[in-house]
Amino acid sequence: MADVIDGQPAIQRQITYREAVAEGIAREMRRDPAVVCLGEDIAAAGGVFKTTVGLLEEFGPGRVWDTPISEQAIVGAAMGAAMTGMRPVAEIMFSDFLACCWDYLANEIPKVRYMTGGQVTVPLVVRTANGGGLGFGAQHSQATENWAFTIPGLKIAAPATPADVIGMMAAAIRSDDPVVFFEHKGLLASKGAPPPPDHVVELGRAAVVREGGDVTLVALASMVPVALEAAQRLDEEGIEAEVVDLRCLVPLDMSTVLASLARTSRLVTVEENPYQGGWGGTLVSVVADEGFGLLDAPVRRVAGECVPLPFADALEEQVIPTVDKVVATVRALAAY
Amino acid sequence: MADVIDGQPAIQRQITYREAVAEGIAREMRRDPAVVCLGEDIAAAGGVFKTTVGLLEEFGPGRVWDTPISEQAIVGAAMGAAMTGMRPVAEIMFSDFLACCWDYLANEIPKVRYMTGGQVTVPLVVRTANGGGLGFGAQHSQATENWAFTIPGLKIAAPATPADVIGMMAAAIRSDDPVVFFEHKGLLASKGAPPPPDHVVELGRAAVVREGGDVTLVALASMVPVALEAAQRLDEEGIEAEVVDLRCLVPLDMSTVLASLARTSRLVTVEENPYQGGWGGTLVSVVADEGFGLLDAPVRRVAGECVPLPFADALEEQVIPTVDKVVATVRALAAY
Amino acid sequence: MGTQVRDQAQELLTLYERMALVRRTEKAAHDLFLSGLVKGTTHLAAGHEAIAVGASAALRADDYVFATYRGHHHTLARGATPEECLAELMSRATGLCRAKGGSMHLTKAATGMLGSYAIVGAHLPMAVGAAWSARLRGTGQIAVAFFGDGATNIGAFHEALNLAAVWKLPVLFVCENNLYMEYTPIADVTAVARPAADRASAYGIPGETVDGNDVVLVREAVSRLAERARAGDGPALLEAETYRHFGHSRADPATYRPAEEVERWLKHDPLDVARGQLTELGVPTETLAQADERVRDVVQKAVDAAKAAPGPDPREALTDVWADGGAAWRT
Amino acid sequence: MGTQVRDQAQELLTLYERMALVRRTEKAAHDLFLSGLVKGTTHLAAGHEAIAVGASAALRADDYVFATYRGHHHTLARGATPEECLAELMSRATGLCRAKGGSMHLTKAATGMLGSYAIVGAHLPMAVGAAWSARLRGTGQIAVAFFGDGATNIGAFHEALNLAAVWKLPVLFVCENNLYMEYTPIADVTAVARPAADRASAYGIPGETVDGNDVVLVREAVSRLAERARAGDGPALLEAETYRHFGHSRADPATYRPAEEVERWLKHDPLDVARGQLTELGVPTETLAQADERVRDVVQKAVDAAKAAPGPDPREALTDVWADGGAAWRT
Ligand SMILES: Cc1ncc(C[n+]2csc(CCOP(=O)(O)OP(=O)(O)O)c2C)c(N)n1
Ligand SMILES: Cc1ncc(C[n+]2csc(CCOP(=O)(O)OP(=O)(O)O)c2C)c(N)n1
Ligand SMILES: [Mg+2]
Ligand SMILES: [Mg+2]
Repeated sequence: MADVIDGQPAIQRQITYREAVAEGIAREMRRDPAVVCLGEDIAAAGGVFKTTVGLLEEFGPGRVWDTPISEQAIVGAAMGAAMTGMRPVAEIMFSDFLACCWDYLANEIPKVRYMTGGQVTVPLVVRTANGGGLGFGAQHSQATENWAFTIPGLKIAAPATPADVIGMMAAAIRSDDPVVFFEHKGLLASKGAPPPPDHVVELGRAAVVREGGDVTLVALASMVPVALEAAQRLDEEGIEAEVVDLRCLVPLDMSTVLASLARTSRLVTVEENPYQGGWGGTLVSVVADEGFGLLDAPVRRVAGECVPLPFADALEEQVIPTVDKVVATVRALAAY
Repeated sequence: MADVIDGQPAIQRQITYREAVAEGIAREMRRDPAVVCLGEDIAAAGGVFKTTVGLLEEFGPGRVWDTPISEQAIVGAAMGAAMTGMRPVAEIMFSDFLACCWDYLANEIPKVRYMTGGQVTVPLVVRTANGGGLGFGAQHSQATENWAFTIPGLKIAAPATPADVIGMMAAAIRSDDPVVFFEHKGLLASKGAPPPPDHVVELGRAAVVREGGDVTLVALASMVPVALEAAQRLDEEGIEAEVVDLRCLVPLDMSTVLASLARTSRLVTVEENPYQGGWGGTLVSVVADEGFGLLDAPVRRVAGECVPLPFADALEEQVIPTVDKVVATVRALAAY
Repeated sequence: MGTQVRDQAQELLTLYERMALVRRTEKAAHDLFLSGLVKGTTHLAAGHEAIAVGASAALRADDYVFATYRGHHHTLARGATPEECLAELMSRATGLCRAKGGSMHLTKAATGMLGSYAIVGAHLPMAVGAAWSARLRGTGQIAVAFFGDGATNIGAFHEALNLAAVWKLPVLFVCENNLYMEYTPIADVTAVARPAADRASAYGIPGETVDGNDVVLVREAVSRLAERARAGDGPALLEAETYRHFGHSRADPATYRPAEEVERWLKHDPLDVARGQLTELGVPTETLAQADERVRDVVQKAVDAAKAAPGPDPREALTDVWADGGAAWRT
Repeated sequence: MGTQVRDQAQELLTLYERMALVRRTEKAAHDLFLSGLVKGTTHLAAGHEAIAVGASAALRADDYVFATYRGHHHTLARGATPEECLAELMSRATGLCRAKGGSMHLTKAATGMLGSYAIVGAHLPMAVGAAWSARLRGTGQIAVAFFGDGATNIGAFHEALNLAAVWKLPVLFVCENNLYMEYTPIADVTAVARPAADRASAYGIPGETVDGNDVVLVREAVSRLAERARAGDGPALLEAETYRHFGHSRADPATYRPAEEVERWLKHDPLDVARGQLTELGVPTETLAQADERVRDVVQKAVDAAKAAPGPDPREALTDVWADGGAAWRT
């Protein structure tokens, strides 16, 4: 897997988001023998999204384990292993299936350290393929970061680029806290520059991925390219949008958001998830409190419609935010 | 159970929230033979919170069913029954345990109507004991309405008074949509006037439970009495707080909130749940958009701390909002 | 040919034709997928037809059926037309689910096909609930849940079987054991040899196995267990051995399966088995050819009609959440 | 008295004294609850002592134990002191979990008691994971999950057992079958007579039953199965029959249990059984009385110390979420 990056001048090479996942895990497995992987079809098959290709070959069956279809056992066993000296990386194939082991993510993993008065730590990563736009229908298309966001005690990572996948995977696996790591299905084929060796992106640091003085767009994962494209189009209309890639929901980098807002005075969130219960609500509520004085206009959230994800393309694009919707929203706001 | 209310002048009688639950279910079971109950220890034992006392006696074992400890089977079976002509009322003993059957609440029940193009309906109620303040620790104390709030397709009811329990239970059981019905453990012993026969409180109508012109407090379930007591104390300081009991998260009655805000220009939410991912965020984000022009001051959320619930009283009261915290927050805001 | 044999042959011919219809419809779906007209994903059941058709023949019209994402065969076996299925796969307004469900969620509630569910194991408790409902309403209906070998290792399986057994409900659990979950052999991740049947004793219910590629045997087994359930003797577990002809989904070439194994199973094609039985019953080849011809015709017309049908009105995205038809979550 | 008998008597006396310590500590907890000094809830294990003490005696000091909300006995059996347990129940800063856990979450990680979990069945997969970890690290440790009869009907039980069996992990599943879930007889909601042992065949692992009120038998059974697991022969299921002396929790008077049943089981008190065995081994009554006296003394001192200990610093509410000791979720 190393050769994905090594051996050629980095500048010429591009790596896919998909490859970055496997590379990110492999780098940590090379570093630390306590890192082990488990999940359905991840070993011999390399994962149904091909995000674990090469791991079995490089690290062997003692470190890469195929499991039954038993989401509770997968995440529960990862927890037990994490409490006893390992650093498991568990895959839940689609993020929708987090619901099948929700007790572990809601009640066990994030609480055991606190409720034992700090006696144990749970250094594990639950990786999962997230998000829609691929016509997979209601039960395989959700952006479910918000489920985890309702639960104190989980770190939540959702990278938007291959370099961030690798850097945030490193941080997640090295973290002594549990991390839910959302890999966006819609980004798997996207490409980017590979990061240097030992690239680590600290969890909880948002990135200003485009600067602009008129309005702040805050986005996550697949909505980052949507926001960037919208910013590009708005630029042509003379509206300068600053784009913040949150990268993580927990820790939530409100400093970066508020600092951007101090420059722009206008805020729009771009969220794939449904409006109701979405992370944008929490973010906006912090802004409406601590950043109230900075605001020159209403805050808008371009978020998913509050419906399940439909199958047909023509319907799905009504539900998930598009560049058009973001542009229209910002345009209206700029005129406020 | 009927005699809880009948036979004496209603004005003299008080009914507990706990009794109201059983009474609310019983009224609907009398009306409609399709209503059946299932859950752990609900029949012979009358429920561990005594919220189903008398149902087995009145309606017999054909309509009140004790189940194994199988949350998935309970809610999954309720779904199958609801799809085929029944109106099941399933109990999940503590709302924390919704995590054990989360797939049904996140992926199955709220989506099946949509994803079949409207071919089926799922008229069921999942009732559950919710909330903290009783020293039950991290896994038995959560206010989990927000978990459900991240999922389009569920109606969410959380009554604050015995009369609302009965009226909203009627609406929930009669609803052709799935309803998650949160009964607050901390309110079970509270008392109120019993409502008249056939009392129905439409889901999605908030109640202005106290009027005032200086600030709007929006609260839910156990936070309603907290907000009311805070309003009382603020009154003594000359601050007039209006208190809105949301009653439901879905449908969310933004009209009532915005109308109140139009009178007061200041908003504070009072939420038992953690700040991160709380319903107040979504509510505030609507206000920061549609009600921006109404606001004279920052919006504040008095919400739970972002930690698991601790066991000791002295710690738990640091985590769950108190009257003191609400008063202090409003006082500071009034001075803005 | 005696009357009995003639009746037998006639019945079997009907089953054969239905299996052929399933096969042909799925073939069309596959072709349409490859030509870009079916989006998302498909999980073809080619090879599993005898289970759906045999079971369906053993059920009453008002019985309930619950299936998985691999559910084309069950939907068709319960009377959905190829046209409405293909239209759904092709995102047409005329699809079974008005283009909101797709391949993984084919549903025809009007004929008791209460849905295809894409979370492994989730529908087993639902089937238990439908059986409970049938009992409560005293209708004599039963419910059947079809699921894969992989589903036997998930918690919902266990909870559903125990509850069904405790309440002695009229529900059948039919496992389509095709030897693989997605890409992993079921034997690698299951503690017992028969993932379904070897679990029956844990619930005190009958656990049987049957050749899932023999439509006659499947029909017999399901008939017997259905009768038992209808008589109030409770649930049962039936493990039908079968094999999928295609990969797990979409373009999966299924290279993880040994060539010898594939070959052996392809030789035991449920359509061939039925053809052999029909020939033995004296049905002439041309009768079979006529059946095949009818099927070809129906499916071709279905493809054409589905192709010609309009896509969904975009406003449909915001309907069907609530029973009132709408999707409003706030005032 | 021969040496062997003397050793045997000495060992059993140690087990007896530990059981007596558990009993007495719980009695104190109950009294403190009634006098308002213990808040929240308690689930007393009185009656279950032989399972915890017998199993613990069969384990290595570095083995892992996972228990339920009914976990006082396991915590004490793994070496927690009555003082730190009672202090936790009484919300003291000196409690095992610094007053953050309470009765349902007693944990002493330092002695391998990795926690008491209050969601039924949730800890079984964790124990599987700890066993997996032991195997990966090559330490020869095993993990034991203790759980109730009611837990055998939840999905996590099934998933844990299957995974443990497939991976042949060194983990024991010990069911404390006390005949009831909360208030409902386990027989009313379980498809088989032995809720745990009758499920073993579904995972191809040994399933045994033992008199859970006989500390010697429990120790023997766990020793044997632990050795097997340590030798690489995989998991096993042990169903220990027992009975709780109190109600399910707090002030539950347990009126749902037939008087005759209660009486029969109270006569089969694990402490009495051990006393009888000790007497048969020739241990004089006064030796037992001395043991009881020591226990009374330890527990009295523990109660006094816990009462005298300070409550938690309120700022502790916002520590211990993250490994860095803090609770910050945002910048
Ligand atoms: C709970 C859950 N986990 C994982 C998946 C992903 N997945 C879809 S199909 C499948 C394999 C199922 O195997 P089996 O039950 O044997 O059915 P088959 O596909 O062979 O018909 C898996 C793992 C899922 N849909 N749901
Ligand atoms: C998933 C879940 N469902 C329900 C409960 C509520 N509950 C707590 S203890 C209990 C009974 C458990 O019975 P059993 O497993 O036999 O253990 P025992 O209490 O008898 O020791 C129940 C239903 C829970 N804690 N977790
Ligand atoms: Mg299979
Ligand atoms: Mg029990």
